[in-house]
Formats: sequence, C-alpha cells, structure tokens
Amino acid sequence: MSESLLEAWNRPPTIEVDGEGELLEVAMGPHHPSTHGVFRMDVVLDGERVIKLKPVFGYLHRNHEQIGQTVGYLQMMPYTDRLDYFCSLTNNWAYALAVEKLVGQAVPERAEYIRVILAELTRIQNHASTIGFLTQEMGASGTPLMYAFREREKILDLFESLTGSRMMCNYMRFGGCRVDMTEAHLNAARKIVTGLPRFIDEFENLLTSNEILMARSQGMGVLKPDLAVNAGITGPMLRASGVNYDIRKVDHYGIYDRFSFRVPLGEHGDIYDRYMVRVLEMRESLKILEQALKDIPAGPFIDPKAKIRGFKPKPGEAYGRIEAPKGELGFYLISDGGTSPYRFRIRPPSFINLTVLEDMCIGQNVADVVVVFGSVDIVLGEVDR
Amino acid sequence: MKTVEEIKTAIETAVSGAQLEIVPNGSPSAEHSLLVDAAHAFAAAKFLRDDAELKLDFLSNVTGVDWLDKETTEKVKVTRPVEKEVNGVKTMVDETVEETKKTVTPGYLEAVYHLYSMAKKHGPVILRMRTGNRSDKVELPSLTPIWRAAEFQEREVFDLFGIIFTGHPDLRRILMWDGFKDYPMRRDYVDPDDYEYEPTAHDDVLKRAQAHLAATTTEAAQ
Amino acid sequence: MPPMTSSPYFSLAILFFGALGFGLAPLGLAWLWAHTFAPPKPNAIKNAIYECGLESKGDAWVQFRSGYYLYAIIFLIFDVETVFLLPFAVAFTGLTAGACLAMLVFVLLLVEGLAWAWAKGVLTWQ
Amino acid sequence: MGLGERSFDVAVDPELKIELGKQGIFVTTIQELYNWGRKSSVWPMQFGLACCAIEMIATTMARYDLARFGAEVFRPSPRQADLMIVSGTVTKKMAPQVVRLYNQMAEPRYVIAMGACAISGGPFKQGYNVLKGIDRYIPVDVHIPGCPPRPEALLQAFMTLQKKIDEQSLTGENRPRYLNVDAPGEFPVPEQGEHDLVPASNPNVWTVPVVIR
Repeated sequence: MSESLLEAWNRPPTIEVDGEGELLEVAMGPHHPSTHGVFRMDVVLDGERVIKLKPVFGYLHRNHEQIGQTVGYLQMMPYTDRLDYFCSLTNNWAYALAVEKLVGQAVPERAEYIRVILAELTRIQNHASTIGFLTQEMGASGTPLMYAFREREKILDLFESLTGSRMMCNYMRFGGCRVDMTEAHLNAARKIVTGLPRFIDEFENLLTSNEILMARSQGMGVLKPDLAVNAGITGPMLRASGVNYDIRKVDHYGIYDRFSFRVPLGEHGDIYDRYMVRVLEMRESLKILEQALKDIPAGPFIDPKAKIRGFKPKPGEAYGRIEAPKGELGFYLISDGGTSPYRFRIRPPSFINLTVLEDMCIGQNVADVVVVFGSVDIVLGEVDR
Repeated sequence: MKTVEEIKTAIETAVSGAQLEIVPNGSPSAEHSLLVDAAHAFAAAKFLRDDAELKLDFLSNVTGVDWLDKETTEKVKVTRPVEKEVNGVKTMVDETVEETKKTVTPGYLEAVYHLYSMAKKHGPVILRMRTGNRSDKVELPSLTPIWRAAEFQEREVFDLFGIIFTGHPDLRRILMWDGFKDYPMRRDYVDPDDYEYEPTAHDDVLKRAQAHLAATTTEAAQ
Repeated sequence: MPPMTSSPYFSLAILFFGALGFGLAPLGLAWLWAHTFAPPKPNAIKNAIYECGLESKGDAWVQFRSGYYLYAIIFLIFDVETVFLLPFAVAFTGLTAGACLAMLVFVLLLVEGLAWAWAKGVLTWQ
Repeated sequence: MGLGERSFDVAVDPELKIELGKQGIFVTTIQELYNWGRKSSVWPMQFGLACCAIEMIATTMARYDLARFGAEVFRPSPRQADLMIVSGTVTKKMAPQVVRLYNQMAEPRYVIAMGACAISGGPFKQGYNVLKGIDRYIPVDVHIPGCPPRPEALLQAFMTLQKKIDEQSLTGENRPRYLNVDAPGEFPVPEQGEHDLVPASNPNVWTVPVVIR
C-alpha cells in the first residue's frame, strides 16, 4: 500500500461549498425517529446536501466494562444479553467462547450443535428486523416491519420456552448450555425452520423488485472494499463491499466446518447490496439450521466437569470473537487470578462500523442519510456499551 | 502464520532500533503479545500492515488497560555490619538480618492492539504499547493514520483512560460528555455518590447510606 | 327586490355558513374549555425550539441556494396552467374547435417555457 | 345543572344510571365524558432508549397490538404527544435531554417509567454514567418493573394509566397538576458538571428514601 494511500482514505472527503447559500447546522439528535435509539448526528447542510456529519455517541453508555470488572465471570453473562439486545444468544456465545479460551474449557458435541442452532435463529430474526427497520426508514411505514416481527415472535417463543426469557436469554455457560434442548424444543425449531423459507420468499416478493426500494438504495452510501477493510468494518456491511471475510469460515470456531453453507458477497457496496446480503444470509442460515437439526447427537449439553461459579482462572488473557449478526463481536479478558476479570473489553461491531458513516453520507441528501444509517444496522446498547 | 518470535525478528530487521519484548500469555489460548516501545510503534505498525508476508490489514480491537502501582514486599536476607559485644570486646560483625523490603513498581497505562489479516485470513498478532507512568507521561503514538479502525476506539481509550494519542486527527471525548473531567475506567476512580438506594445495602453502598443518614440526622439536630 | 330566500345563491350561503360553523364550533368549545379549566402555564423551556432534545443553536432562517428559487418559479408554470385548465376541462364537451385551438396554444406556450428551462439545465440538481 | 355553577364533581347516582341505561337512556357527566375521551386515545411519544424500546415496538406490532388501547400512534415530536414512555436506561448524558423533552410536551402529560433501569437504574445501577431512576427529575405516573417487562406488562401499564386518567376530577382539591395554577409547571433541566449532573436531583419531585427498619 503506497504512501499516498495512507492519507487518501484516512479522512472523510470534504466538499467545498461555492458560498451561494448559508450552511444550516442541524442536530439529528438523541431523540430522533430515525436513529434507532439515542444516537446523534451533527449534520451541516447546504440546502438538502450533507456537507459534514459528525456522529456523537455516549447517550447509552451504561458502563458494561466497569461492571464487568467488579462482578464475577458468571454474573457478567446476563449483562452480555443487554449489549446487543436483538441478539442475546450470539452475545452469550461470544462471551462464553472468550472465557472458554481463557480457562481452556472443552465443549461437548450436543452443546456445540445447540449453540449453532440458536445462533442461526438469532441471525435470522436480527436480519429480518433490520430489513424491516430499513424499509420503514425508506417510507414503508411499518408493513415490512410487521412481517418481520411476526416471524420474530415465533422465534422468540422458542427462546422463551427454552431459556425462560424472550430477549434476555442468559443461556450459555462456560463449557455448554444451561438447559438441554428437549425433543419438543427441537421439533418447535424444525417447525419454525420449515415455515421460514415461505416467509423469506414472501419478504423478497414484497421488497426485492420494488422500484422505490431500488430507487432509494441503489448507488447510495457506497463503501469501497479497501476503505472497509482499513476501517475495520465487519459483518454484512463488509461482505456487501465484496470482501470475503466471514469469521465462521476464518476462525473455524464452534462446528461450522461440518455444515456446507456459502458466504454471500455484494459487488457495489451500496445499500441495496447490504439488503441483498442480509436476505441471502438468512437463506444460508436456514441451510445450516436444516443440517444442524437433522444430525444433532445425543449427549451431555454441558461438560460435567466444567467449573461455572466462582472459579479463578490463571493470570493471562484471551480474545474470543464470533460472527455476530452485526459483525465481529469479540470479548478481550485479562485475568489476574481473581474471581472477576482485571480488564473486561467488548469489541463492538456496530460502534466500529459507524467509523465510515461520514464517508458514505457526504454529498447525499438528508433523507438518504437516514437510509444509509439504517443500512449500517446498529444497536445502541452495543455501540455505547 | 509466523510465530511471535519470527515476527519479532522481522520487525527488528525492518524497523532499526525498535526495542521489542514478548509478553507471555499465561492462559491456555497462548496468544503471546509483542510489547513495542512508543518511539518506534508507528513504524513497526506500518511494517506489519505493509509487509507482503504478514499483510495485517485489519485492526480488530484497541483496548486500554490501567495497571496500578504495584507494591511488592518480599523478605530479603541482608548482611549488615552490626556492633556486637563479643566476650567483652566491641567488634563489627556482619550478620544476616531478615528484612521486608517494599519495592513499588510504578504503574502505567497500556494500549493493546489486536491485528488480523483479511487478505491472508490469519491472526491475531497482539501489539502492546505502554506509557511512561499514570500521571504526566501518558502520550502514545496514534495508529489511526495506519488503520482507520482505530479512530473511534482510540478516542474511547482517551476518554475512559486518559492516554493522549499524538497524531490522532480528532481526539475528543466520545462516550462521556465533553465537560467531564476525570477518567472513569481507571482503577482508582471513585464515582460520585448520588444516593444509590438498595433495600439490602452492602459494602460501599451501605457505607454511603450510613454517611447520608449521619449527615441528615446532624442536619436535623441543628 | 325579490325576497332573499328565493335567490339561487341563498342555499349556497346556508351551506357555507353551516360548514364554517361546523368547523369553528369545536375549536371555540375547546378554547372555552381550556380557558375555564386549564390555566396556561408557559415557561422558558417549554417554549424553546424543539431540536431533538437539545438546545437549538444557530438560526433556521438561513439564505438557501438560488437553485431553490428556480424550482419555485418553474413550479409556477404547472400551477397556473392547471388553474386555467380546470374550467376548460369542465366545459370541454360543449366547446367549439376554435376554443380548443386557443387552449392548445396556451398549453404549448407554457410547455415551451418549460423546455427552455430544462435545456438550460435548471432542473438537474448538481 | 347549567354551566354557571361549576360543580361537576356531583356524580350521578349509580343505581339511577343503571336503571336509565336499561331504558336506553344514557346519563353521564362532563367529567366522565372528558376523561373517557382522553384516556381512550393516549398518544405516546416515540422515545426508545434501550432494550425496553424493543419490547415497546413488539407491543405495537401485530401480535400484542397496542392499537386496541388507542395508543398505536407514536408521535415523534413532544408537541403532539401526551405520554412519554421512558423505556430504557437513562444515562447522565441523556438525562438533560429527557427532562427537556418532558418540559416541551404539552400538558396534560404523563410518564410511564418502563423497566428497572428507568425506575432505579436497574442492573446498571453501579455504572458511573447511569442515572439512578428518572423519578429524580420528573414525576412518574406508572412504574413497570421488569428487565425488559413483557409486552403484556406494558399493556397492563396502559390500563393502569387509563384508570388513573379516569379518576381525575376536573375541579376541587385533588385535580391534576395541569389544572391548578400553583402546581409547578416547569421542571428545571440539570446541567452536566465536571463530575456529575448538577443538581443531583430535583428536590420538589424526589426525596431521599429513608429505610425504616
């Protein structure tokens, strides 16, 4: 990478204004219908065009990391549900993976299968909700969101009967899961999985060839592949720019190697590609689910000798990461031999995916900023931690 | 992928004068990290990104860690000449005396970078940088010009730990409000007391509740 | 002077005042209700400009780009045109060929104005 | 009972009302009509903070359907809303904005503190940036415990709020805040000081809870 590349994509492009009209400073502030929660963008406008856009964070900074350093390892598990409150099971899995790496804990076969099944179900309901919110920001006030939430309710029913809570599952433990997935749960999961392809087809018929969606999203918020890599973008946003990097295939964590599934890639890196990548990822998750539900083995759902409560890992550190629906979610734990980690760090995919928000929005109209922001798919609990 | 030792030698050859040190990692994950001195950190990082064989083009995670001053007391045998009465004659006899020696190793702030390669699909290489001490020498070179991913994360480390990243394009507080003065994630930070109420109060919440009770009763007494 | 009730516009007047009353009566009732029951309690924060929960800095009355005025002027073409086309469309069946020709000339004149503006590139937003 | 003497709180004799109802005659007082109108169309403000906001959205969706209570119109601007659902953790950085939004809502306005975080800081109580409950700065009408409370709990909160609105009297001593002149209409917005919010709480809305053992 040449020297010039160092500066080229380091700063967002600036537009020189020919001084005709005055610039209007607007705060699309913490309380704004389009910001998925309490996120603020200070936008400088020249009429309708965006000249500068400065994101402001911290309105939901709930101090996960400081609490993580005071409470024990196990007591931190319910807090991980509240990080990305759409996908509590993948958060649990990432934290469990990090601690298992820290203490060198093995996970039995059945627990791995249960983890894959629940993670892929979480991915499907997250992508469906994201597309629902994205189209709502494009003006389809609520109809696609109703479809997405109708499917999400079915999946949440399964989570509730299995883990006891709809959104805050607190299900994984270091070395397996808290409760076994009985045959009834597996049949419920099979019923959901058989119903989902019809839902995705219905969703695609409603949205994919819709002119308004195409007009509002094709060519908008384009993200170049090398800027995406350098800015640490991960998840569907990165793959929509054409970079083939899916941690399920790179790190080979869990038992993803046993399932045959493809990683969808986009070409232009615009909003329509991000929408398509999420729809195709839902279909790939379905394939994984079918294979996992078919050959889930019997056996212990947790390693009987696993130490769960009040254990003291040897001094050392570990960084465990998984492919969360929003990108690479990682937990970095430094232990000094105590019952709670010395340093508890969360690598938030949504927070880092917002690094290039300004690059994508400059020069577009204000209405498109809302759609570009929706396509990044962030959750404030994880952004501000 | 190269092991940490090979990467260490590779950096030393590429960046002349860089003092590197391997920090062992006690956990079974055995991801040892490379401690780089602040002066050559920028050049070493740029080498790691541009090297054809490593190509670490993806900075996944930037973490701030606060290591407090450590007081280590150990028993040490010291031989010291002592005045002794030996059968009526004062002679200097050196005698081994057991003493507890308190050594205070100064604390420091640390920035940990996790590097991966999206091109070659390998990693992680963990890079560590340490500041002089925890009070005045807290500058570290910013790696944002090399990896744009570090921009927000370094601002967060500055906001919560107080490490000043020189060369960062826009170093402001990111999570706390701008008027906030102290660095909340440091180990010695005491958060303000605002009537945290707990029906079954314990340890510091109980102490604060008793302090409030005492304050209100004395107020009532006046 | 014929009695007022027999003139053709009388029913129109009743209709008009009826509509007006239907519109204003609830507003009047609401104003009366609020006036008697709910005392007004304005304060500085309540009357401040709402900007997403923050204090709004700067002023919104800024000078916009000139491109916007051109858009407004071109909108005028369509607006005026439809105003004139309305009576024409209503009485269209009973008109002679000459009236149609006159209206055609009128429409073409305006379309020619639009074509000139389009050619000058006013419509394309840079 | 002409409009002259404003003694509306003389309720109608219940048995008489039922008797007349059987004959098809409907008797009511202006206060009942007024409260019935207001409670059946409480418009909440679109104000999601954290995880509870997702449960709030799930409540408005097809399965739990908040529309049955006349409250599915979520108004983005505080000027058109009369209910603020504080759904999620109120951090110290967000507290001034929440109080300013409450002030900018038109009277009569109500607050539902949804979830443990809005009531008392919830699981994040030890956080340095978390406000220990929104009732420190603004009066709260309905509290919903839970983390996050289920959609049914939010529906039950709406029923509680509707019962509360129904019992409001137009005149007399216990008439609501917005109806009597000397009740405080303005709730001061806290400043963000160097270490904490200044003032730490609004004295005439929140008092220190004294634990009586």
